[in-house]
Amino acid sequence: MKKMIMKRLALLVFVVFGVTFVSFFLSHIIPGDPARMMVGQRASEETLKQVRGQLGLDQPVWIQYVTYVKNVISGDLGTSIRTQKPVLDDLTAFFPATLELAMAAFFIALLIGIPLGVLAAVKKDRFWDHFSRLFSISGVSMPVFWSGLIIILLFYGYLGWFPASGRIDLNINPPTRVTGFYLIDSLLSGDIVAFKSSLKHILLPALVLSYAQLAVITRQVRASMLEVLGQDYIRTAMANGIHGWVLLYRYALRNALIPTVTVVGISFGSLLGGAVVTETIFGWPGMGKYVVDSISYLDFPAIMGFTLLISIGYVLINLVVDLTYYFLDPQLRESEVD
Amino acid sequence: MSAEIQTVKQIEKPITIHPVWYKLKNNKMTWIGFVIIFVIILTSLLAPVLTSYDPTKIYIVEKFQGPSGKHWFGTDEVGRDILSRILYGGRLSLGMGVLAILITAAIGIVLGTISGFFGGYIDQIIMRIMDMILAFPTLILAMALAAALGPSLQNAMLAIAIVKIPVYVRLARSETLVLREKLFVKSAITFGIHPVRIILKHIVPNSLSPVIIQATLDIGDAILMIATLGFLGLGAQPPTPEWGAMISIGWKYLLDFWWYPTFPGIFLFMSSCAFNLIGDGIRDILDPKSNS
Amino acid sequence: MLLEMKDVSVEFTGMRGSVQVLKNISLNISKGEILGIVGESGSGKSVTALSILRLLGNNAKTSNGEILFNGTDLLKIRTKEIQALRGKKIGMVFQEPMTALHPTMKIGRQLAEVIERHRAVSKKAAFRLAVQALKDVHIHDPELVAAKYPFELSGGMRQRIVIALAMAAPPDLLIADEPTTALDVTIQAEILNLIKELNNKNDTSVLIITHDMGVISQLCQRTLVMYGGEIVESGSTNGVLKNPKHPYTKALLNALPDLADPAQPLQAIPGEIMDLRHRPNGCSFAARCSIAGEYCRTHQPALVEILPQHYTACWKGEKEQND
Amino acid sequence: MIDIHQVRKTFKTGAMKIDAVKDTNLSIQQGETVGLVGESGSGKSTLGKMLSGLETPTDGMIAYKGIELWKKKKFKRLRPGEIQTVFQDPQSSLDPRMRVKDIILEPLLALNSKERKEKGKMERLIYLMKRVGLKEDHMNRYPHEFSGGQRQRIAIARALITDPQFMILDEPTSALDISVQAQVLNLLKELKREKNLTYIFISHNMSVIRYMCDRVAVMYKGKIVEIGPVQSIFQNPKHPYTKILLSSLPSLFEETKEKINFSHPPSLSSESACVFYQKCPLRQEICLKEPCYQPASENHTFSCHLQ
Amino acid sequence: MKKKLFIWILIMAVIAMLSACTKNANSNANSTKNEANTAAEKNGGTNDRLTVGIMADQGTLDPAVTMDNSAWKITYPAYERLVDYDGSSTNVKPGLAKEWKVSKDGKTWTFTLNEGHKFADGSSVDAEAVKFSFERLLKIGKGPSEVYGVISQIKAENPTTVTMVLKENFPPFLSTLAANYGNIVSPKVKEHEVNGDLGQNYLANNTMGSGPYKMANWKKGEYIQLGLNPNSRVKPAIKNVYFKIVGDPSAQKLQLEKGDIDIAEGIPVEQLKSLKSASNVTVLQRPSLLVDYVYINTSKGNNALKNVKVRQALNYGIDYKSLIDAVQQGLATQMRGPIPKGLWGYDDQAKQYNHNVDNAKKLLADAGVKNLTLNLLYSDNKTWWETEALTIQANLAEIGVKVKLKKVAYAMSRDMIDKGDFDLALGVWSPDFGDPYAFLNYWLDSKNFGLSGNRAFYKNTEVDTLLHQAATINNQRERETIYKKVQTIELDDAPYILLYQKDFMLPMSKKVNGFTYNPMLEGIYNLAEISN
Repeated sequence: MKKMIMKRLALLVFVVFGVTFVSFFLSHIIPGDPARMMVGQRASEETLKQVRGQLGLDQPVWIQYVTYVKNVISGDLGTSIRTQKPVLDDLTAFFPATLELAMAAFFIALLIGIPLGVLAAVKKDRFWDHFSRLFSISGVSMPVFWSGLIIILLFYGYLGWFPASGRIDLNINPPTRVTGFYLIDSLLSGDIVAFKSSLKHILLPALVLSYAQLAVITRQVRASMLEVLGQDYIRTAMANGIHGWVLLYRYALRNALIPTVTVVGISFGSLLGGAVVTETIFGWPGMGKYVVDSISYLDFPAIMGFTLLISIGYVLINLVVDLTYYFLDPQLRESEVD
Repeated sequence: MSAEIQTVKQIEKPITIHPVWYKLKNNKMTWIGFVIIFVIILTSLLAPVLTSYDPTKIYIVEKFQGPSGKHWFGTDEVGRDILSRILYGGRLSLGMGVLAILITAAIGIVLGTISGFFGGYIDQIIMRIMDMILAFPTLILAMALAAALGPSLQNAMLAIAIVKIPVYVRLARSETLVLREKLFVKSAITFGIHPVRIILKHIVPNSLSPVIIQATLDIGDAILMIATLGFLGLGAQPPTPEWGAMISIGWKYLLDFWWYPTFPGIFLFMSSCAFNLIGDGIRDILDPKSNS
Repeated sequence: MLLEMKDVSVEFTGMRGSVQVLKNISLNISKGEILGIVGESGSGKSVTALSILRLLGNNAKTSNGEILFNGTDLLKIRTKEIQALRGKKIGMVFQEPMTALHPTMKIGRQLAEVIERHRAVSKKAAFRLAVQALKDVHIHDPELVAAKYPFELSGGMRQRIVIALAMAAPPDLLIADEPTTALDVTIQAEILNLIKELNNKNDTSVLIITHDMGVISQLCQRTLVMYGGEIVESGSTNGVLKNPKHPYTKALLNALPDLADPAQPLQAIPGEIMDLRHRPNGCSFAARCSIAGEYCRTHQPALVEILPQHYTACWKGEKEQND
Repeated sequence: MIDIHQVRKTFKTGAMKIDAVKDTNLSIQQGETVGLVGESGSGKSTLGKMLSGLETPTDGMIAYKGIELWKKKKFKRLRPGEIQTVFQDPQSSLDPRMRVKDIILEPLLALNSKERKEKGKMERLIYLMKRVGLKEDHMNRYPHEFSGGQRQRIAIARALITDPQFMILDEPTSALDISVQAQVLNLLKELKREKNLTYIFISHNMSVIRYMCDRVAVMYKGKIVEIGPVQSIFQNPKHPYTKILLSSLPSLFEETKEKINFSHPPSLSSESACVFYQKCPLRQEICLKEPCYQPASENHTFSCHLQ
Repeated sequence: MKKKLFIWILIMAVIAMLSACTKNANSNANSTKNEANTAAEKNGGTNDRLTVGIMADQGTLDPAVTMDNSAWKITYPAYERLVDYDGSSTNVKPGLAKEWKVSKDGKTWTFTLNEGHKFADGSSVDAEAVKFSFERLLKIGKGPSEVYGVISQIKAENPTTVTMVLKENFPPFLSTLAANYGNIVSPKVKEHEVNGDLGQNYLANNTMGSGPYKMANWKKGEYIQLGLNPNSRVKPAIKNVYFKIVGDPSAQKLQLEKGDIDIAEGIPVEQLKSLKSASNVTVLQRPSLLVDYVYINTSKGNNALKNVKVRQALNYGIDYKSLIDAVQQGLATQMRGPIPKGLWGYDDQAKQYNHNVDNAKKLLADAGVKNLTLNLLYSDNKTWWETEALTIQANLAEIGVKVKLKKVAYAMSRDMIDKGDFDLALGVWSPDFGDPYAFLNYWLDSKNFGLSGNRAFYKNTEVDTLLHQAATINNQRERETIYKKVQTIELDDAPYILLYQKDFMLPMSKKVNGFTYNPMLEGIYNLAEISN
């Protein structure tokens, strides 16, 4: 276990280093002068030169890279060209919102996807199987802006049950920041009003986002359930009188979830990345829009910071996936202990 | 002896119907998928016959007209007929999506089988690079690429291919790892057959089915990604009709001119759905794990 | 009579239409008896076993006949009732010990789970009973083993545990489907001994299914020989093995290399195992039979008592008797 | 023909090192059938794989006709197709996507073009297929259209296409039904006689070994514990493991034989103990030292202190 | 073990709930406040709140750094300047300065400050603060410093008198002081200095001005809230202003109709028509100074573009009316010369190109140009550019010029424009100060090639001379005459295709009163005078 974590962390260093390296040099191939973007259109050459000097852009690329890496190690991700604020501040402001949304969506997707997948497997080739397939496939195929707007129209426009945008009502003070997740922070500080409000706000976007991820989970659960249900030990258990829920959940699902974990891990990664449109439609203060704007501004420090964050996140998610494997599959646990 | 031959002959006949076809025949969902794709491909190929409008010709006076007998799907912000743009756009959207995935799958299979078959350092290097690609935010990689090579549909396709390669490499690799243990591969090794030949003859053909499944499922996604890149100015350049781009522009008008994003959206939805249905169907048919 | 199958037929509906895998199977097991079914792959022996507990898949249909267990027709009772019967009254052991156990549940837990199902005991008691059950199948250090996962144990150990699971209730009837096929010969002997011992101790009836004549000869009092989904011969084990009446049984015994003279070729049975999809009109073995005549190919023989308590389904056998 | 000298194969899993084959010596004469018998994990298949080039020996020397097969972890083929292997599982040993014809001709791809042409002639192919009991019109079918026995015939035809002199038969019949097993065993025996082949026959089935082999080597935990002519071993087994193996065979007609059982692992053990020490019912203190090979009769040696 | 885990989780959950309840009791005040607010809002009677729906979050708010006029809507009301724009005109009126004097040579400006203005932090706005603000801006040296590059020295004579000495005469100087750059920042910002950044980091997220409002709360990506500056003498009706980020236009529209936002900035012009039918919404329409035009690359682009006839032909090739209809729903006016209507210097007699295909074709033929293919560069920065580009493409096709559209990312487009890597490009321009200088000197002076203004890479020595002359005279009359001349030359040389002057359109709730639109302060609200 320790060995595995060490290995993963080594991989983290490797991947993160590689990613920053590639992205740094890629971003320097791209035409577009960050100094220009920073000083505005009417600046003189003199000002430009000065800013270039400040940004270190007048130095050779590799020196810039070394400087960048040095700064990153000391916790400085640089200053955004677009917002002219430290990238780290921007990311820490936006990231928790994205993460909270992604996790909520992920939770909903699991909550619906797993039972749906189980149902589809148990009722293979019958109505519920077809239903779950159509339902989940329509999820991946439907453009998010579409389902998003329909949901806003319905629940906000006509029914007025849920708010259309934001994380919390404008006049409610967000809870004291502990985790950055409003739902958790409001519970921690015992602010029920804030909790209710943030719950109301997160529900629609999370629903929309999860709909797009449902297919992956449902599909995988169905496939691995079918595989597990066909295995000998299920038959043994049945022959020994195990049946019903115990059979389905304690015997089958637990093992069916093992291969699902990988898929789910990857899908969580794509949730993080794929929240852009959802965030735009629901005015969700996340990273998606920040990044897209940064890209169109060629805001290198912001792009690099985001890339760094995502690649670290990717490796961490992988680590979590592996740890989950360990938890679920005793065989792995034992083999590594030896 | 004659009796033996007789039984043998009796066995022969039904076996000639390959089980795949039998299963396919009975899989309604997959057929629905095929029919949808077929219709979309057919209509987009027959676009010049089916519609008399030029998909790129601008008639400002007729902008934002709702669906009518004249314009079945209405017109867009510069008065172009949306139906004709959808039909012509189908060629591009579907074609490019399919092409992008084909390229990806091909590269992925090559790298994945090499990685899985030879193992060791080659495997490590390939897989670490794949890790890096996976860890790279898709959009940024695509942007950087398109920016470096100049924005065009071809480059958008290339970007998608690179972003999606790791999936196929992993898939092909894990298949190869399984196949490498199969006795027919071991046999081939004992015969002294060249590894490249083994890969081409045994590994690749036998690892195709999951790749095909994944590819089919990915096409819909690729179409969407091309659209996203198009929206960022890195895909098809206007006025080329392309579904994703149409939707990207049109969705701002959803509340007032619902038809603008809706019809291309329906087509996108239908084709993505169809590819997913086909992919799911093929998975059921080819994947021995899901067989009962 | 503990179990009585009467004229049971099973059909599989598959991709290429339906296949009759069992044809009019009748058998009975009395209390304390060990009955063996021997046959090659595709003979329908496993289907017979599974049909008793109604464990055949959705695509299988038991088309006629009845399976009486203590007088109740297992084919007629509701799913709930058969579920209650499984493991409690009829236990089952399968071939593959490597995959027959829940891979991520500890042995003790698995056993306790089953024991809780069948006996009204507390969790703690169930666990104690589980350890006891492990002891009963001669596992040393049962406490230690109870805390292990299946993958930590050898094949022989696992098969003992599978047997312990099946015997947890303990049931009146134990069905063992190729219980030793996947094991080394040395382990096989131990497992067979264990089954015999359990049979003696609890007076449990055993239905053992195998392709191995040796297993049959060691364990069973009575033996059925199956071919092509039908019973072709049945009788006391001694009678069937030493004085086989059906040409298939004879050929099968002759094909064994056990006693063959290495200098002589083995007496192989020509042809391949019958394809169930194409059941011939006549005797199913006729196509491979060395003595079959035209009549055999067109007319189906019935199981007749050729010697006392020794039945065979062969036109020639009958003739021989008559001659 | 084959000389195996002090061969060792070590597998590493995590921190564990397992000797799958250790310090094994074996030589096989031209025209002989040598059986390898033992329980699963005894190393008999690993030994076979080292002969066919699938596993690299960790140590020791394997020579074919006096020429070393493994040099610096690389497998040197004297001539491709000289040594052929038939595996246990006919299900997985044939590529499901190839036609029978292509499967059988596949080994020729390793030969030079001249030889390939010569041996790949249609008549030869048809002759071979007929010889192993297949029909000419099977040529264009796929493996899934055949039964297990037929597939094994295809595998045998494939092995024969290069005119091998030496064949490794790795449990060739254990996946087959009895009736079909007999056919295949007969075929193998006939072919051997016809083509003057040398076999190494790996099996866990004592009766098959007895029927097929001239000599037999009993393996336990990677070590040959007893080796000798079949008759001698069966009638006069020396090693306790061989005895247990033979006594476990359920015999058809004897009611019950005296059974010898394994013993439970002792508390005391040592690195250099006899490989069978852990389970030997007869073990004594002396067994904590590794025994040497002793002769029992001509060509029959075994490794045990206690005889 | 699993069960144990479950029990633990349960216990933890219960503890969490309990502690939540107790804390809730303690922090009752806080939550009741929240409830009260919600209740008040439900009544619909709150009139001290204004919610503005904006499209995107803001970057830095430091007046010395930000060049982004969408950030100014936050900063402008939070600071005061020496002078302010007067109502809706481009003229200035006294602000912090009650009066000012300029020397004859136009190089020395003396301002007399009003007394009693105080920063939100309590310190008073004096000459030192003014001096500090400008010196800070110049020291930081970012974008805005360019505007004040002309300043050579600032002297605080006494607490109420500031003198600024310019390097040269710069007629629009006064006007620049009314812009957001001229915001006077409290010198106390020095207390927030980190690593010698002159408080840039702090001011990026906060305001330190003397305006009627100050930054109250900024939830990144969600909203920015302005509250009242307690020290301001102005007592506005609106006590809280929320700038709520709603990036999706459809969502903004919905929220405006439902009354969740009072002003919606992000609704595309195509959707305004249907908004007008909503009972509670009104759409304000005013002429703006934002002009939309096409750069014709006269020196680095296609060689044919060096020919004035070709450029004129392009000008004749545009169907201005239908373009305005298509792109701006008719809510714009075709330009007449580079200076927009509403700014002095506008010439209502100037030549206006009309749609004349024959003329265009003839000019092309005269120039000997056949099969001309030009690329048209634009980005996604303005939503309407796609339509505009398509329309231009269609228009020019009629005169036989093939246009290839080249849509790239915003930053890239700027880079390409700066380098002259295009044939035609779309652009918009709005003045930073109310002076024709902001148009003509930037657009046409060959000093300003590229992004800095002369994006047509247009060089005409006569124009250069005239422009320099106009920049050194303080007499508006004289300058007007010169600029008129320049305009005439420009129109003949046609380095740009002058398309239209956009109307400012602002959908807002009918409840919002008192909003005055100043074309110089586009996107900035006179919050202090608004009521809701």
